Amino acid sequence: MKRHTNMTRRRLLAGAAATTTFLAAPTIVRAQGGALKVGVLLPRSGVQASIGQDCQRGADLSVSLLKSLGYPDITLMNADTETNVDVARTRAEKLIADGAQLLVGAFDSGQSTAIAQVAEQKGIPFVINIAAAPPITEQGYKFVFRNFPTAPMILGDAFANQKELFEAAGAAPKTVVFMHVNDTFGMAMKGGIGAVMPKFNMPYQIVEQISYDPAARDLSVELAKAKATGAEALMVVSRLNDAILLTREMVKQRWSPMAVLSMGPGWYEDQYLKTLGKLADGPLSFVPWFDPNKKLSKQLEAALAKAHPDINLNTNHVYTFEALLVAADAFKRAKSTDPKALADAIRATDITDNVSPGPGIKFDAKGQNDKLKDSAIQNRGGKLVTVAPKVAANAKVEWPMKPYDKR
Amino acid sequence: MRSLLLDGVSRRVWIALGVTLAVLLIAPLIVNDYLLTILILILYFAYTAQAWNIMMGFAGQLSLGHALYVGLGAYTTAALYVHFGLSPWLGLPVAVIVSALTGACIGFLAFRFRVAGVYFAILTIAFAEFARIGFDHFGWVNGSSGLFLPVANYTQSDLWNLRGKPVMFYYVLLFFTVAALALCHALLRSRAGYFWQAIREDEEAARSLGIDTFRYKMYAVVLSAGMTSVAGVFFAFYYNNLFPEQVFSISRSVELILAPVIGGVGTLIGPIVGAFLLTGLAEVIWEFLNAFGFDPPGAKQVFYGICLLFVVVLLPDGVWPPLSRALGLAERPDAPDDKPEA
Amino acid sequence: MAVLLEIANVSKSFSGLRAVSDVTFGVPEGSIFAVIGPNGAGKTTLFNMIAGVFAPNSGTISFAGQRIDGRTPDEICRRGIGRTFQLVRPFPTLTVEDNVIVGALLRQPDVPAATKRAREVLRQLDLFDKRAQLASKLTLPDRKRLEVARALATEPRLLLLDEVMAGLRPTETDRIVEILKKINRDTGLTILLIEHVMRAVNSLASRVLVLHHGAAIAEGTPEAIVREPAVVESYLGVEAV
Amino acid sequence: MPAEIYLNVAVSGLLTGLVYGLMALGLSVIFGVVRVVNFAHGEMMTLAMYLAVVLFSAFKLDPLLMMVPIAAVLFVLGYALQMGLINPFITRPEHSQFMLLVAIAIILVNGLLIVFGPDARSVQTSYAYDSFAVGPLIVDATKTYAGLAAIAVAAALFAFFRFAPLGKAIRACADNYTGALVVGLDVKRLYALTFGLGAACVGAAGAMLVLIIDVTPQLGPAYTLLAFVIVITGGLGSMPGALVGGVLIGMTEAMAGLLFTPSAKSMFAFAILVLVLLFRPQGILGKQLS
Amino acid sequence: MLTVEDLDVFHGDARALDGVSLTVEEGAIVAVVGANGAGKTSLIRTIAGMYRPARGRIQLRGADIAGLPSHRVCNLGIGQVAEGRQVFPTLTVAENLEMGALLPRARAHRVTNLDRVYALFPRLSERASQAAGTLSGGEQQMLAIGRCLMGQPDLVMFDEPSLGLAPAVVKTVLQTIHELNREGLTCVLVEQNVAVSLKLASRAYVLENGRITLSGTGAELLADDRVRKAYLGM
Repeated sequence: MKRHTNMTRRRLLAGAAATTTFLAAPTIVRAQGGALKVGVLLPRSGVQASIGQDCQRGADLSVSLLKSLGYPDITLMNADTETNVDVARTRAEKLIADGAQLLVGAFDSGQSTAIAQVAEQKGIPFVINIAAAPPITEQGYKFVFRNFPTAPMILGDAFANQKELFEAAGAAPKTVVFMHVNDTFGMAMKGGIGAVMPKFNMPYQIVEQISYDPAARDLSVELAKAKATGAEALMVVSRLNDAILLTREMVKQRWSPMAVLSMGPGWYEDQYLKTLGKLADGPLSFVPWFDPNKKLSKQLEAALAKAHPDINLNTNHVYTFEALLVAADAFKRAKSTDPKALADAIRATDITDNVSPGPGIKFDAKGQNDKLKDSAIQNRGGKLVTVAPKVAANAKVEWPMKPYDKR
Repeated sequence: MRSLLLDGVSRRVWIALGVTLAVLLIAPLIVNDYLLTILILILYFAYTAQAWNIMMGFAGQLSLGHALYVGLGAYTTAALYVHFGLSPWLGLPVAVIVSALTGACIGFLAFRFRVAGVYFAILTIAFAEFARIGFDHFGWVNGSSGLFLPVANYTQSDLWNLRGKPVMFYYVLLFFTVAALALCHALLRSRAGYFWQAIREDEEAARSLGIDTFRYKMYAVVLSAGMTSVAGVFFAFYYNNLFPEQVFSISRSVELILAPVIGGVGTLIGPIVGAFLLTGLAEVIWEFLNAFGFDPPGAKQVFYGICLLFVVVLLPDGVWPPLSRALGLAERPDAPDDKPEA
Repeated sequence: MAVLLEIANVSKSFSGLRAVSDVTFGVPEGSIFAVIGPNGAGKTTLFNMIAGVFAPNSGTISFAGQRIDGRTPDEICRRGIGRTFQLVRPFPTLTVEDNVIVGALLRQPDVPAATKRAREVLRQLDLFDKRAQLASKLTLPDRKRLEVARALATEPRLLLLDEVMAGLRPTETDRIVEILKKINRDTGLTILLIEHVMRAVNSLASRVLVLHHGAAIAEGTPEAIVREPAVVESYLGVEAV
Repeated sequence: MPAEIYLNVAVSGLLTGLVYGLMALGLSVIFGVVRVVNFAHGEMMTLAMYLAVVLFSAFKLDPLLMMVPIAAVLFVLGYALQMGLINPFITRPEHSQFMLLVAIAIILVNGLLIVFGPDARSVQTSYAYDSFAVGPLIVDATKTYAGLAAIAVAAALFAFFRFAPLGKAIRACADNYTGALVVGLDVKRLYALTFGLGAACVGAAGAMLVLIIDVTPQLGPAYTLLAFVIVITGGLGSMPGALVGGVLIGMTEAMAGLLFTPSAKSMFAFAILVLVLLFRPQGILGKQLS
Repeated sequence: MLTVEDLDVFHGDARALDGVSLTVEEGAIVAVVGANGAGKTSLIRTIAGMYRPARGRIQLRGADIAGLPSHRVCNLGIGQVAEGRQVFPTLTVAENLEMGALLPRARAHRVTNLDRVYALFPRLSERASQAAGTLSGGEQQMLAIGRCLMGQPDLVMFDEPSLGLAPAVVKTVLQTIHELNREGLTCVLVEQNVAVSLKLASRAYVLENGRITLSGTGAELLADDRVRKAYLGM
C-alpha cells in the first residue's frame, strides 16, 4: 500500500486498506515502525464538495513535501464524508478499523464533532484542519487538536490588521455595513463582533447588520439594502457563491464602497478571481492564511504550483497541510505509531518552521493552537498579496478600492 | 394486549424473529466498532422507517418532511439538557409532545382543508423547510451556530444522561426498534390499525363504514410524529451537535423514506429490512469501489442511485413482500389460516 | 309499520343539471324497498344523498325521526345506515375477513369481538371459506357479497344496496336474493335497494319507486309497477325505429 | 431608507420572479398532463446549466442564443426518460414515483460532480454586468433578458397548447385519458412529448439562469423545492399560474428581504405556500381539484 | 370483417372475459347485450386495444390485431363511441372533433368529414366554439359520435350510446346509428336498451359474466324466453 500522488485533476484513491476487518480484533495490532497511517476525512462530495476537494489537494501535496523536509513517511487513507455527519462518523470508524493511527479533517464543525467522538473513544488523535466553531475545543476532549483559529480569534486579528491598514493608508471608513451569511461561521462571527470590536476602538461604526440565507439564490435585495445605508465600506462574512453574487450586484447596482472588508471565505478564492477577472481586484480578506515570507510557505507554494499550476495557495491547502505537519512531527518525535504516544507528542508540539503566520504551532491544554495569527490579504491582478500584519506582509495595501465602473 | 402481540404470527416467523433478535443482542460482542457503528445507523433508520410507515404505510398519508420531527425531538431534548441539565429521558416526553403537537397542527390544517396526495406531501416538506429557517433564527438553541452538547469522558456509560460508548446507544436503539416493531404489530391488529388500512385503501369506502377518517388520520400523524421524535433524541445525544441545516434538510427527510419504500411500504418487517439493505448497500459499494481503486467523489452515490433505480423499477412493492414469500415468512398468507375461532 | 327513512321533496342539481327533482317517499321499518329506473335517472344521486356523500339542494331526509341530510357519510353510518357501492370498493390488499372486521369494529368493543361478528356475517353471506383470501382476488359476485357483508357488519338498521345484483348471473342473483330475504325476515333489517335487475326486484321488494329523469314517475308493488305504461316505456325501451 | 429602494427592489423581485416562473413552468407542464411530480426537476436544470457552460467555454456560444438548442437536448432527454422509465410508473403510487425520481436525481447530481468537479462554473458574457439606469431605477440587464425570455417561452407554450394540433392533443390527454385512447391518440408518445416539453422548459430556464447564478452540482434540490413552491402557489398544471406564482414568490422574497431580515425571506415564501394550500389548494390560477 | 376468437381478459386477478368469440360481418349491426359488469365494455376495449387479452385472437379482415396499441387499432378503421361519451370537457367542440381527425388515415379527409358531421348534427356546428363540458348529455353523445366519425372508421363500436339520455334523444341517437349503418358503416352495438338493440341488430350475442351464453339473429333472441326473462323482466 503506497500512496502515490496522482497529478491528474481527478485523483484516484489508492491509499485505503484493501482488507476489511469485519470482526473485532481484541487488541488492534498496530505495527511499530513503518509509515504512519493517517486517515484524512474530507467532504469531497455533497454540498461542501468544492472545499473538501480543495483541502484534499493540500493533503495530497503533503506526503512528498513532508518527506523532503526530513519527516518520516506517512501514508494517507482518504475517506469522503459526503458532507454528512452519519457518513463522517462511519468513515472514521472504518478508517480506524482499517488501521488508521491518526485522523485529520474534516473542514466542517458538525462533521468534525462527529469524528471527534470516535477519536476520543478510540484514543486516536484527531487533528482538525479547519473548523472555527469555538465549542469543539471546549468539550474537554483529550485526543482532539485544532490548528485553526476560532471565530473570536479571527475577529480580533481582523480588527488589529484593519487598524494597521488604515494607518498605512492614512484613511479609514467612518461607517460600514455588515453583511453576513446566516450559517455556523457567519453567526459565530456576528456573535463575536459585539464582544471583540469595542476592545479595538475602531474608527468606524456599523450602521446596519444584514443577515442572509446561505441558500440564497439572489442577493440583489440584500445588496440594495446595504447600498441604501450609505455606508462607506462593506464588511462581510460570506461564502464563495455569495461573494461572487454580491460583487456582481455591486457592479450592477453601481455601488463602489471604499473597501470590502471580508472576514471569511469567498473573496480570495480562486473561483472568485477566475469568475470575476478584473472585477475581483481590491477586496481585503482578514483570514487565516500563510506567511508568504516563511520558508516552508514558499516550498508549499512551489509544490502546489507544480501539481496544480492554475491554483493559488490558500487557507484550505495551508491548514490541511499543517494538520499533516503536526501529525508527521508528532510521529517523528514519538518514534511510534502508538496513538497514545502520538497524542502525547502532539500535546508537546512546538513547531516554528511552519506556514501559517505567527510564532508557530503549539497547543494549549484544550488542544487549541492559540498562538495562530491571521493575515490581511488583497486581490491584485488575479494574485493574492499579504498586506498585514507587517511581519507577514509582502505588499502594501491599495486603498481605496478602485471603483467598479472605472476598471 | 397479549393477543394483539401474538395473534397472526406463524411459528416460522417467531423463530426467524427470535434468531434475528438473538444475533442482534450478542452482535456487539462479536463485531468491531466499525460494524457496530453501521448497526447503530441501521437501527436508527429501521426505527424511523417504522415511525414513518405508520403514517404512510398504515394510514396512507405521504409525508416527505419527516426530518422535521427528528429535528424537533433532537432540539427539544438537547436544549433541555444543555440549559437545565434535564436528563434526555425526562426530556423525551417533552420532545414527543412537541413533535406530536406539531404533527397535529400540520395534520389539522391539511385534513380540515382537504390537502391530499402530492399537495400534502409538499406541505410536509414546506413545514420542514419552515422549521429549518426558523431554527436558524432561534437564539435559545444558538440558531445556525449550532447547538453543542457537553461531552463528558467516555470511560463509563451514563444511561441516565445518555453519555457513553456506542454500545450503549446500540442497545438503546435496539430496544426502541424492537419496541416499535411490537407496537406496530399491535397497532396493525387494533381498531386504529384496521381503520388506518381502510383509509389507506379507500377513504370514501372507509367513511361509509362509519369511520371518522379525520380523527384516525390525525391519530396516525400524531403518533408517527411523536415516535419519530424519539429518534431525534438519539440523534442529538449520539452526535452531540445540532445544526438546523443538517437536521432539517430535505435530504434528511429523503433518507428516512428510502428504507421503508425500498423495504416495502405498509409491511411490518419491510422498513427494517430496507434499513439493513440500504445502509449495508452504501458500505458495500464503498468497499467495492475502494477495492477497484475507483473512487472519484460521487461515484458511490451514483452506484447507490442506480441500485435504488433497479429496486424501485423491478420491485414495485419493495423488497420484503417477494422476499418474505420466498422465505416462507409472508405476513399475509393466502391460504385460510388454521387458528381457532375466537 | 313506522317509517324509518323519509325522503321529502328532495332535489339536487349539478352545475345546472337537475339530477333529482322533488322526490318524496318513505321506507317503512322492516320492509324491502326498491328504487328502479334507467341509468342516469338519478338513482345513484338519490342514493348518495341518503348516504351523505352530498347534501340535497332542497328537501329533507329523515332517518328514525331525525334529519340526516347534510351529515357526513361516517356519521350517517354511525346512525345506522350501511351502504354498498355500485362499482364495488372492497379494501383490495386486506383479506376478506379483515374487510368485514373494519365494518364490525364500528359497534364491537374490540378486535376479537369484531372478528367474531365478522365471521357470523361471513357465514351468512357464504364467504366464510374465503375469509383468508385477499379481497382483490375475489370474483365479482364474491366481491359484491363482500360489500354487503361489510355493510352488514356495521349492524345497520337500514341497508342501502346500490345495484348489488348488476353483473351477476341469475343463479347468483337468486343466491343474494335468498340471503337478503333471510336477513330481512330474521332480523327485521330494512333494505333500500337500487336495482336494474327486475328479477331481483320482483322477488325481493315489497314496494318499488320508479325514477325517471330525476322525478318519481310511479310507486307501488312490483306487480303494479310493471303494468304501468310509463314504466314500460322508460325502463324496457322505447320504440325507436 | 430612500424611497427609490422600494421601486428598485420591486422591479428586481418582479424580474427574478419571472425567471423563477420560467424555471417552474416545466414542472407545471409535466404535472398538468402526466400527473407525475418531477422530483428531479432542479437536477435536470443543473444539467442544462452545465450544457450552457460547456457550450460557452468551448465555443463562446452565448447562453441566450443557446436557449433553443439546450432546450432541444433536454427535450430529448425528457422524452427518453418518460418513454424508458417513467411511463410504467404513471399508475404507481406517489411514493413509488418519488423514489424513482429521487434515484434519478442522486445519479444526476453525483454524475455531474464526477464529470465537472465541485467548483462553481460560470459564463462570462459581455453583458454580464450591464444594468440600465432609468432615473433612480437601476435595472439588471441579464435579469431583464431572462425575464423577457420567460415571457416569450411561456407565450410560445401557451400558443402551442392553444393552436397546434399536437398541443391540443396533449390537452386532450390531460382532459380525459380514456377519451384520448378512444379517439386513437398515442397517449404514451404524447406523455413523452409532454415530459420532453417540460424538460425543454427546464433547459431554457437553465440556459437563462446560468447568466444569473453560477452552477455547482449541488444546486438542484434548492431549485426543485423552489419550483414546487411556485407551481403550487400558482396552480399545478397551469402555465400562466407558474409565471404568476413565480412573480408572487419573487416579489414576496424581495419585499420580505427589504422589510425584515433577508436571511428569513424564504420563510415568507413558504408561508405563502401554506396559505395557498389551505385556502385555495388548487393554487391561484389552478383548476378546481376533482 | 371482424372476428374474435376465444378471448380471455383479466383485470388484475379478476377474469373479465372468458373465452369470448364473435363475428361481425361487413355492413352488419351486431348487438351485444348483457347486464352491467358482464364484460361488454371489457370486450369493446379489448378489441380497441385499450386492454391486452391474456389469450385469444382478434382479426380484422384476416389480420391479427390483438395486442396492438389503441392508436394503431383506431388507425386500422375501428372506431369507438365509448361508454360515458368521454369527450374532452375543456376543449371546444371543434377541437374535440379535430382530435378525432388526428389519425393518419383520416387527416386528408378532415374537411369533408367535418362537413359530414356538421350536416349530421347541426347542433354541433352551432356550438363549435363552446367547451364540450358545457354541452347537454345528448349533445355530448352527438359529439362523441361525430368525433368518432372524424376518424374515418369502417367499423364503430357503440358502448351504451343511449345511457342517461332523454327518450327523444335516445331515438335520434339510435336513428343515427341506423342511418350510418345504411350508408355502409359496420356497427357493434352494446346497449342496455335490450329491446331496441335486438330489433336493430342483424346478429346478437348475450354476454353473461364474461361469457357468451346465447347468440343468434336479433329477432331470435328477442323471442327467446331466457332473454325475455333476464333482460326484459317478463
